[in-house]
Amino acid sequence: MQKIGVFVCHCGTNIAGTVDVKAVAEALGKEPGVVFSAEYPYMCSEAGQNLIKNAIKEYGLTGIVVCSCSPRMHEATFRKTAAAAGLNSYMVEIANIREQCSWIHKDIKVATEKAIVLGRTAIAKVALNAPLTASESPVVKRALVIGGGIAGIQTALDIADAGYEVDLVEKEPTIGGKMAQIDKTFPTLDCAACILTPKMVDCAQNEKIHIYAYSEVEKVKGFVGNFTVSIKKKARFVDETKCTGCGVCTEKCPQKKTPNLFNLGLDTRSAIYIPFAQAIPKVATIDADYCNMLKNGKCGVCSKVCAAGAIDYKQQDQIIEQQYGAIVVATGFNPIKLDGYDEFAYNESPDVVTSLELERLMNAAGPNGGTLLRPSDKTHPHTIVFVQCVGSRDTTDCGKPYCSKICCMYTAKHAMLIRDKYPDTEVYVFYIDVRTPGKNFDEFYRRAVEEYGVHYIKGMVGKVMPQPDGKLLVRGADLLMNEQILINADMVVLAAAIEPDKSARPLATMLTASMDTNDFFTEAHPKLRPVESPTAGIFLSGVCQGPKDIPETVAQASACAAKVIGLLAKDKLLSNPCVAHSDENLCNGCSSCEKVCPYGAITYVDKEFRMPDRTTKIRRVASVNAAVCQGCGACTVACPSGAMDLSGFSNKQIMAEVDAICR
Amino acid sequence: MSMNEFKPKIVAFCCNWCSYAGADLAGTNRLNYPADVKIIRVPCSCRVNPLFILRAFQRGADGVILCGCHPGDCHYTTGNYYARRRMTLLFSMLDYLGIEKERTRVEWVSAAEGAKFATVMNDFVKTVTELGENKRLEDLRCKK
Amino acid sequence: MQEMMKARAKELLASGEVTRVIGWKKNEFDYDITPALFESAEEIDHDFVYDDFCGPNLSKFTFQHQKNDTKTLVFLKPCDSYSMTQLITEHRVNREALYLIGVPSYGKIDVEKIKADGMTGILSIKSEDGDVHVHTLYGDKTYAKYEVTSERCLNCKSKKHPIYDELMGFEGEVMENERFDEVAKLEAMTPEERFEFWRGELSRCIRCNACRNACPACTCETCIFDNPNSGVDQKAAKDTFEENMFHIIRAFHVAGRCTDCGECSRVCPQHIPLHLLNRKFIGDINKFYGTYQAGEEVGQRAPLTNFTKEDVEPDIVAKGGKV
Amino acid sequence: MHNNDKEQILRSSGVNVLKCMRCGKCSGTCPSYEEMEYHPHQFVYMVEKGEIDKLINSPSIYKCLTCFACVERCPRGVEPAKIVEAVRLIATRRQGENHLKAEDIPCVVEDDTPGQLLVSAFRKYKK
Repeated sequence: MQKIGVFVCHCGTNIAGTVDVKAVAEALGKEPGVVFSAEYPYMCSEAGQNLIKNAIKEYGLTGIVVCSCSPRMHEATFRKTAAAAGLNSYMVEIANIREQCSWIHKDIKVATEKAIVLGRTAIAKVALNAPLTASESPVVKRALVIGGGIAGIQTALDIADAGYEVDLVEKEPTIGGKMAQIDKTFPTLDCAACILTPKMVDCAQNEKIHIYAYSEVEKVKGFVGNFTVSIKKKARFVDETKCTGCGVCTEKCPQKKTPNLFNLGLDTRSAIYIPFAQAIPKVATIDADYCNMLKNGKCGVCSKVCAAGAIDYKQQDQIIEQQYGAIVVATGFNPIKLDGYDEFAYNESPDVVTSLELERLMNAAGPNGGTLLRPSDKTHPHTIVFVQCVGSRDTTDCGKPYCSKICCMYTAKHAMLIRDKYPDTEVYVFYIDVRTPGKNFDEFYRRAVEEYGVHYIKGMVGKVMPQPDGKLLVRGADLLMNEQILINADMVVLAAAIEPDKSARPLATMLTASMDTNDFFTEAHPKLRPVESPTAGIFLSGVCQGPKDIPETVAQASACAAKVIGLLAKDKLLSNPCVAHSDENLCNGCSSCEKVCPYGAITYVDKEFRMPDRTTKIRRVASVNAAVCQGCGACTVACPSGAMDLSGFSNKQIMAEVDAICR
Repeated sequence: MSMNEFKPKIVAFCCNWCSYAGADLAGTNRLNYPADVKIIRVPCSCRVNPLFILRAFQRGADGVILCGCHPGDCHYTTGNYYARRRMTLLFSMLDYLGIEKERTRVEWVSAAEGAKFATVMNDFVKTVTELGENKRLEDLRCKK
Repeated sequence: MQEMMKARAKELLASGEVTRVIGWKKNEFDYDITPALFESAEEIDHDFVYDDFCGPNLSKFTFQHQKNDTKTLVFLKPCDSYSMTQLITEHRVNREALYLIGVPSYGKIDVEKIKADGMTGILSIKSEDGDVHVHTLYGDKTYAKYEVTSERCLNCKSKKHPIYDELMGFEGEVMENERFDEVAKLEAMTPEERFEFWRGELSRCIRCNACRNACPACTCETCIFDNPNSGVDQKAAKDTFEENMFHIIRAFHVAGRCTDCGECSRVCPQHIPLHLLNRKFIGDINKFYGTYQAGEEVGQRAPLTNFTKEDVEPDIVAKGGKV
Repeated sequence: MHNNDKEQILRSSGVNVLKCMRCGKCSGTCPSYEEMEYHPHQFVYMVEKGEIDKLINSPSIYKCLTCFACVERCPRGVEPAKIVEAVRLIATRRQGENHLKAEDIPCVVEDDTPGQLLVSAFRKYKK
């Protein structure tokens, strides 16, 4: 005999504002099996939960329905409430009458009617619920951090600090990421390398951290607490254990015409290279696309000059398989390609550069040794125009609809640094809005205007026209003066929008972590769980989740580490008991379910059955490994005989819901 | 609004990870769609058995919509790929039997697409309302 | 052919290589043939038959009468051997306990076609050299064989045996055929016309379950429609919808597994062209996911337990089904 | 009256002026800028504010070359040139009648007028 309790929450006025909660409680009280029905202003409050607990005890309830907000909000809360009162926590169903009713309907009658239907649907389901018990699975005490920029470095350091093993995978030959390419940082104008490289060294020296540089994640299997990851260590053609990073090979290599990607192709380097002086690991790498030895077997100079004998032209990619309890995504960003913006002449003139390229041009380790020179003729630029929002807040196909967040500040930084070092240079900044929310950010921008005399122009550049004399004629609008202006510039700097790294999308697929339309990873909750992916055991660090500057990235990286540590500190995880199970009497052993199972949770056993005529028969039947099953239900539909069913979402439960809705 | 105005019964199956969250987001953003839509939460679009869809029609539903994660984004990696094949074939069969093909639909709605969820539901309810009551499946057996 | 088969069966029985033989057996009328299990040379001599009326697919019968501890000889027409292959793929029969002999089929006669021509009181039917002689209480008539050959044989998909231990006669080829023409004809109709067509057909269903019981793909231990715990069991139709549900779900359950043997339509006492439901799925699968013939080889992965990332979206149906 | 004009402009141009984020790229890119009293970004804003009369009475509407540079470069897809065109149409209609009647067209068309030009003219003025 079912004894179901119904609890209707007002959620203040969030629900009660458009749903007649009394009428809902009354109507649902009359549903078959319901023995108790009540409403309360805040069911999730302690008093509300006590109401539920008391009713469970007093009426000996066998199942409860809470009509409230989304189960994604408080299902866990009410399950705990039920458990505290001695009711199995899976005898709880939530009718979502807030997000899916009161908030979307304005008419009280309509919303009330719908709330009643949603309530009776949940009642129909809970009547068929069965008590479930969560099983336990162990946690592998090791974390994987994917991406070795400042986000990944900080997360790895914090996790290691708590005493857990961390593997840091970076696809480039060195960790450091974008921050290593930046010259100075706003709003303090610290030297980026000076604050980053000590952290890189910490990583290298920390016994708990293992760096897999020049490596990529190939395959991910498993689930929270127990992922199995294949990491591809790409061939460097240099034995990492032997190379001392002395750099003799890079000096002697005859192939000096290789584009220097660390300097964004603004200069060249040798085919065997160490990206920059403070690289970690400080090991040479051979660029197979340019090395004469690897391309046509003619050269071998580096091998001859290497005192350590580290060069190995026959080195192969290597696959490493490792178990992890948690995975952190810190794949970062790149500036977008500007091919769609012909009007800015980026592909036409070398003197039109992106802001990241300007960082390299101004950096002491950059192509000009820190002196700002025009890339075209290596002369000192006297007039520089900055264009903001290039591709940001742009709803056309070539741009990104979002604000890239960091451009206003780094443009102010660039303008200020140039005016500081070269006071004879006029600097113009075209802006749409100057966005400076952050500690000491607006003060910083105002200093650029007030102390350094940077000309800020409210408006946008319409066209950049390279002139025969090498100048760049910039035409733009000054909206405040309501005039069109022409500036004869020596250089134009474009604040290109930033986008998630291209490796993020395939990685998301491997991790089954969701992404938004811009390829930023989705967080489990936009406000309350910002560093976790909705996929359990996957955590988000840095710009892969959304645009952010260095201080924010570091803060998020540490927050992410805290979440990982919280997970790794557990010895066992309770697993979801809503998993598939097979009725052996019905199972045909046809293997359809096994083929659609993404986790390999289904195996087959030969089992002896008693037949009606007293004989026995051996049949092949499916068996589900509950620890591996994640409860998707693919098998239940693949099964023609209906042997396979899913706890918590059984065929009968779902059909009861369908019936209740259509009643 | 006239009393006799036809209000369709719509059953929406939403996967827990993307579409149900998308429906919640539509609510959080107060995006209106008709109350005729009632959502059933399933773990994944691949949990939806064609039986459930026929059952809904049998019990008087006028339209059934299945929402899942975008292909490639399935929380369980591959669930929606199977759902996609199953539903394509099922819908094709219903069409073959002469059942209005506008009564069934699959939409991929991510957790971030609250606005899309509301738009899809508005559109689907409009389409089904225009079709009117679902008689054909019930009538299919009774030659009049 | 029949005599060769009998001789070989007796030989295998005598040698002890097999202890049981599954074949066809003549009943009261020449044309009333049923699958049968033979366990002795005498039984074979007495009842065993293989002629133009041996339509029944022996795979399902084999599945129903299989024994693990002894070997059974099964004769398979090409059609039957596709079904057998599918059953082996799905682990529904034990390959080790079977000895399979492929036999050719030159098209089976559909007695219903003769009856539909108005022939009653049929006493005997003889098929000889392309002619079919019908002897009735009221007189005799001779048909050209193609006139009374069953639809499924006229549109034969293959005369090849995907599986056998031994072959009798010549091995045939996969055939060019027009079996999707009828489906295409329905598809070309307006939805209203299709609806009327199917309403006309399905209205005749009496839920005798013959289609399911004959179907070599319907081998569930317990059919969901018989299982009182499934939530959809139907002993008798409670409402007008139930047969529709039964036929749609049955077709869906065998989609990608149905070899198109045509038994469902052959056994239907109401002559509902049920094979047109299955062929719709087969045609759609071929069109959407690439040509696939169930039962072509052991271990194939069925289209519904498979996918590609580039699969068509379900709205292709709304868009008219053109790939 | 003004509201009707605004609606007419929004309808015939198909432009959503609310998408404008006031970046001024249209005016930064306009080759006729100096000739105009009201500039492309102002067209968008003034239509939003309903100040249609000022635009109609300004020679600016005939200074636009319809080069579509503003349409091409607008990051929000606002299409200012279509607004200008729609304002011109309002001005034409206020003058009472069409400049040309359909039956008069054959007389004014020269033999070597490309057919494509006629089609695009029809397309342009049919709204």
